[in-house]
Amino acid sequence: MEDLNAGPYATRRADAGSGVADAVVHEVARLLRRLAVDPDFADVIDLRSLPMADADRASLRQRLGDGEIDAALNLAGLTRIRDTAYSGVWWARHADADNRCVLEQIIVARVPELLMAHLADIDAAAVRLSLELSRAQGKPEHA
Amino acid sequence: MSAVSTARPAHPAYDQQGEQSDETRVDAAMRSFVREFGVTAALHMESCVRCGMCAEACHFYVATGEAKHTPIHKLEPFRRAYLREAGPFAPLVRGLGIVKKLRIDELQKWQELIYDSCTMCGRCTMVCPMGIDIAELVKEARHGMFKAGLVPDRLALMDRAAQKWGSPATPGEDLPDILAEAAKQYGVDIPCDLPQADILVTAAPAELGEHTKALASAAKILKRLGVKWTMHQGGFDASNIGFNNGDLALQERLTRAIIDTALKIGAKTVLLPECGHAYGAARWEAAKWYGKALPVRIVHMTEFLAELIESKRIQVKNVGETVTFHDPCQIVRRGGLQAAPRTVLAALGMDLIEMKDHGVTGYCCGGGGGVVSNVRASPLRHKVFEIKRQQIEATAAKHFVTSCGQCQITFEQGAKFAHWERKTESLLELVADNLVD
Amino acid sequence: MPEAMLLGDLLRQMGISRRAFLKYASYMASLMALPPSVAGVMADGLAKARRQAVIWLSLQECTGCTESLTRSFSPSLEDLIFDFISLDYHHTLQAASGEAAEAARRQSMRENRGKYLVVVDGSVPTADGGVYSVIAGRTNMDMLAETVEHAAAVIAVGTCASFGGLPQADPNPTGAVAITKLVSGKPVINIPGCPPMPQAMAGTITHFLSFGTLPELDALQRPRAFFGETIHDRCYRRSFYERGMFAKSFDDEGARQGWCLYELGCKGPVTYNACASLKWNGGVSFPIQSGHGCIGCSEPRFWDRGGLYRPLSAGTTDVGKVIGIAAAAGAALGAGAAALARQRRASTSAKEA
Amino acid sequence: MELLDFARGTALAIAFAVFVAGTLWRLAGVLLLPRIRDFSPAREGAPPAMLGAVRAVLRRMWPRKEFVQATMFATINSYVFHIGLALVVFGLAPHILFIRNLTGLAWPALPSNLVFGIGVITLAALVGALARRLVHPVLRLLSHTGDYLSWLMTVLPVITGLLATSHLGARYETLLAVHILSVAALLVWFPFGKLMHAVLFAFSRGATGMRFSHRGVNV
Repeated sequence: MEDLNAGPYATRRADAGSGVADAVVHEVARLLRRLAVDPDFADVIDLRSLPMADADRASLRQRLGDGEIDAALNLAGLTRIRDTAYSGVWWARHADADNRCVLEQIIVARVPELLMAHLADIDAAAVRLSLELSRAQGKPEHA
Repeated sequence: MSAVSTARPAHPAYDQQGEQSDETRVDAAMRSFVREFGVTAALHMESCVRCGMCAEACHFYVATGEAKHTPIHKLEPFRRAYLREAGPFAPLVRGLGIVKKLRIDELQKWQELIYDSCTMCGRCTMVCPMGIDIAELVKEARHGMFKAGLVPDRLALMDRAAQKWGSPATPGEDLPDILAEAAKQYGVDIPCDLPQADILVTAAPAELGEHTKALASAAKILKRLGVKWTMHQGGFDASNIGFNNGDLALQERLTRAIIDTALKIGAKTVLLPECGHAYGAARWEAAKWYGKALPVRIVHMTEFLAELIESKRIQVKNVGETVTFHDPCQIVRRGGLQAAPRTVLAALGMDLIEMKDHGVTGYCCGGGGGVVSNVRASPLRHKVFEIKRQQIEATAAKHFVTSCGQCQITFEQGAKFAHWERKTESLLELVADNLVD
Repeated sequence: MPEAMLLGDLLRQMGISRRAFLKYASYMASLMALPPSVAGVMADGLAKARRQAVIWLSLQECTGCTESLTRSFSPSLEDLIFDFISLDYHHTLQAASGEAAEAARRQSMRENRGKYLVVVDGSVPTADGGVYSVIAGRTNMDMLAETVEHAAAVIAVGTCASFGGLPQADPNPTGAVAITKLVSGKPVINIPGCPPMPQAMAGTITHFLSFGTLPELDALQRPRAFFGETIHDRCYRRSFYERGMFAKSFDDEGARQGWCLYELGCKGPVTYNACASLKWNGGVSFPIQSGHGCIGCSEPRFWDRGGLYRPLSAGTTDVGKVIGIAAAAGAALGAGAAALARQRRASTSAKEA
Repeated sequence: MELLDFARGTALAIAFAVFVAGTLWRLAGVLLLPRIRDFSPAREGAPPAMLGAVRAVLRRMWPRKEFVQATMFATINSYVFHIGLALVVFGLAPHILFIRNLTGLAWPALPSNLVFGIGVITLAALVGALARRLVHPVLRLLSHTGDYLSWLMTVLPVITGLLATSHLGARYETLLAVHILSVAALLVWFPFGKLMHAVLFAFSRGATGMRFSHRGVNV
């Protein structure tokens, strides 16, 4: 399990956290309350653009904790999506083919969009499956 | 107040001499002001940063509070003349008209600032952060004013008299009679016109008038020394009115009269009387006319008395009482003789109480540089006199002594105007009256 | 030819799901400091777009820009861009060469008339009729003019294409000029940098594909998302600059402590690029972080600005020579003025005598 | 960026040329005027002329005690901005680099934030000086355009310098260019206005020092 805390843009200065972690947790709490009243609500916090020192990220990670799901997505490089101890709050780490983290997000939603199969993919899959069935039973294909 | 000599619209008082046209007057003023412009004068004209500190030192500004009395302001038209005539950018400044040409009404307006409200005492020179010798520049400005015929009438009158008689008030021919009478009055021999002598003694105009006692005092001391001395019709008035008026030709003639006479009679020393501008004109500028060091020593009465006392060639009684001393500007601030009078007073056993401002930064009496002679300036002079009067009063000293005839006249006139019971004593007479037999 | 397939369908056949589009779009949105919610829209836009024909003209260039974008040594997320575009012409990358390559270019221009993108790297030599850089017997100037005529937009990649770069450095023997000097009436986007940041190139093309519009540009026609701030503004050594703690040499105590490199000629304060925030080689580092001052490579004429190691506050001309001549002239004028004053003085005395 | 290149390059070169040529023109134009010799004998025990001059230059750095009270504001305020300007120009690291590039000389810098503070104080003193020049009757009478232009040419580099350091008001390259151009303007104006006192003060005080040490007066 590679270290989730090695953020993509870890700054060299390891001085104490700059208090950004608290701010983010407050934001997450606010979004979670929104989700609680509106199931279709979804929002994402991009950690890359925040002035996060390593210590901030570690404390944020530790405060949100881990949940039951740990999903690994192979999409032009590994993407790990874990839910946190607070259901509805997910932690996503996108890496490229060399497993260098290019993006880290906190997603507040019932389920991150990335995990949901895309409708277009589903249609194509349905077509493919029916083709496979027809081939398996030797019948000619029909559109 | 002297009447304005020629009909002019209601203008601040200024006098004008001669029939030159306005243009020639301006041109004469500008060129002669700049004619003997040396490096020092140019450096000073270039260095003013208009900080205004010189006003704080000038008794005319301190007494009146009027900004026009700011010392460097007295040179404003002449600063422009310098920039147009002798400055490093003169061709540019003239060509592009950056600096406006001098105008006659400016010169006329400035006459009052250059003559009535400046004694050339040099106190401003002592405060200028750029070290500009403003007093010297005012004197050079007077050269220009004189050439332009813009001198206060009273001074112009005295100038003409001096040109004729060699002294503003006394024709040379009368000298023997005056000396004889003084000799009789004070019972001391005052030689005159000896063909040969070691010391040529000169006098100030007032000493040839009412203050003949000074001549007698000098005679008493010189008799005690047993030196061979004389006064001489060829050169007897050392106060040099040309020096004050800015009349360079007269200054040269009066100076040469004294030096040539001294050389003629083989004198090794020229003894200057108790007079301020005599020291300036003779001690520091006599050699200028000859272009080389003079073979004769020029000494002021004050330093002469100090030398005699220090060398024990004369002894003085112990007077003992308290005294305060007024440092004449040309003798102390611009002459360097601060110690001499104090040596004399110490020898007289007098308890010197210095005024608040004394020595090289002492306030001027307010009458030097022709101001006391320039009757038109009296009201201003009386106002300025108040500063000096209060400082003298503050010492509450019994005696008040100085070593310059002009200052003495200014103090006497000032005291009369201010109804102030204060006698001004001359250092020379004090010594003469207290010689140990 | 059947109507070209939509990117979404086309790439799915190659095993790239719409999820990959979403991941790519989220990454690009974050790079371009767009709000995270834009990622969804961007992904759909990409999916619905057709494969974008791109003609890459390499003129008077060193191939550094291509190197930077393709980054052959380690594939990265940006490489997905190559799946979204059909690179119809690129000297270094395409298999064909000679006439076949030129034929492919002209064919793509015909088929995608008015819709293809022209990406140019390298400056265009104009001296002596542009003879200093010729492809297939035709000068760069001709080829550029012909290629951009029906293009949807032109992207000048690298400082050479954007501002003339190294070839234009004094004395500029080939008369090299930037693309904007030759192309008019056509939207041109400059992505300077020597080389430019791969994220900037990928981000700009993605923005064009997904939104069909050009990203917001600054006065030098550079995308503000990547060239809106100076290196200095985002530099992690800024606190040392404020306190005046500067490294005096490349390995003195200050340098080892990671102090500011201002004294060693860093041009960070006057250089607009995203090196300090996006960093290079996949976020590993950027010039200042590895101890060398920024040389201002994304600014016009950065070669001719008086030396890379000359501090920003130092003058750039050799003032010594100038001062020498000026001193002589001044002294002479002074002497002349003094002589003139003496002469005027003498004439006054003569008149009076 | 063109402005910054122009400022760092041509503008500074022209400014230095005019500064050096103008300063030497004015200095030579004055020093080569006839030197009026004083043939009178010096006061006994008077120091040699040059010593008298140097003493006067140093002694006149501070007013005599009789005048300190009367010139308190002018003296203190002037020294605040003179010393302030000196500390800023010779204490700030980028300035030192500018000088090193010009002359090869360099020395340790003061902390940049400290210099910024000094710069603000200098600016305040300069504004104070202008306020006094506009209000005080003597200064109003004496001052002419040259004085106000000299003030402006001195204060602009301070203002633009403070703005550039704090990256306020425009893009940095514009701020830096404007700052350098304001310094160029100062250099061009220097020889033609009263800023020349920075050079002439020594000669002016020296001349008076010589004249009076000859007479035995500690001027």
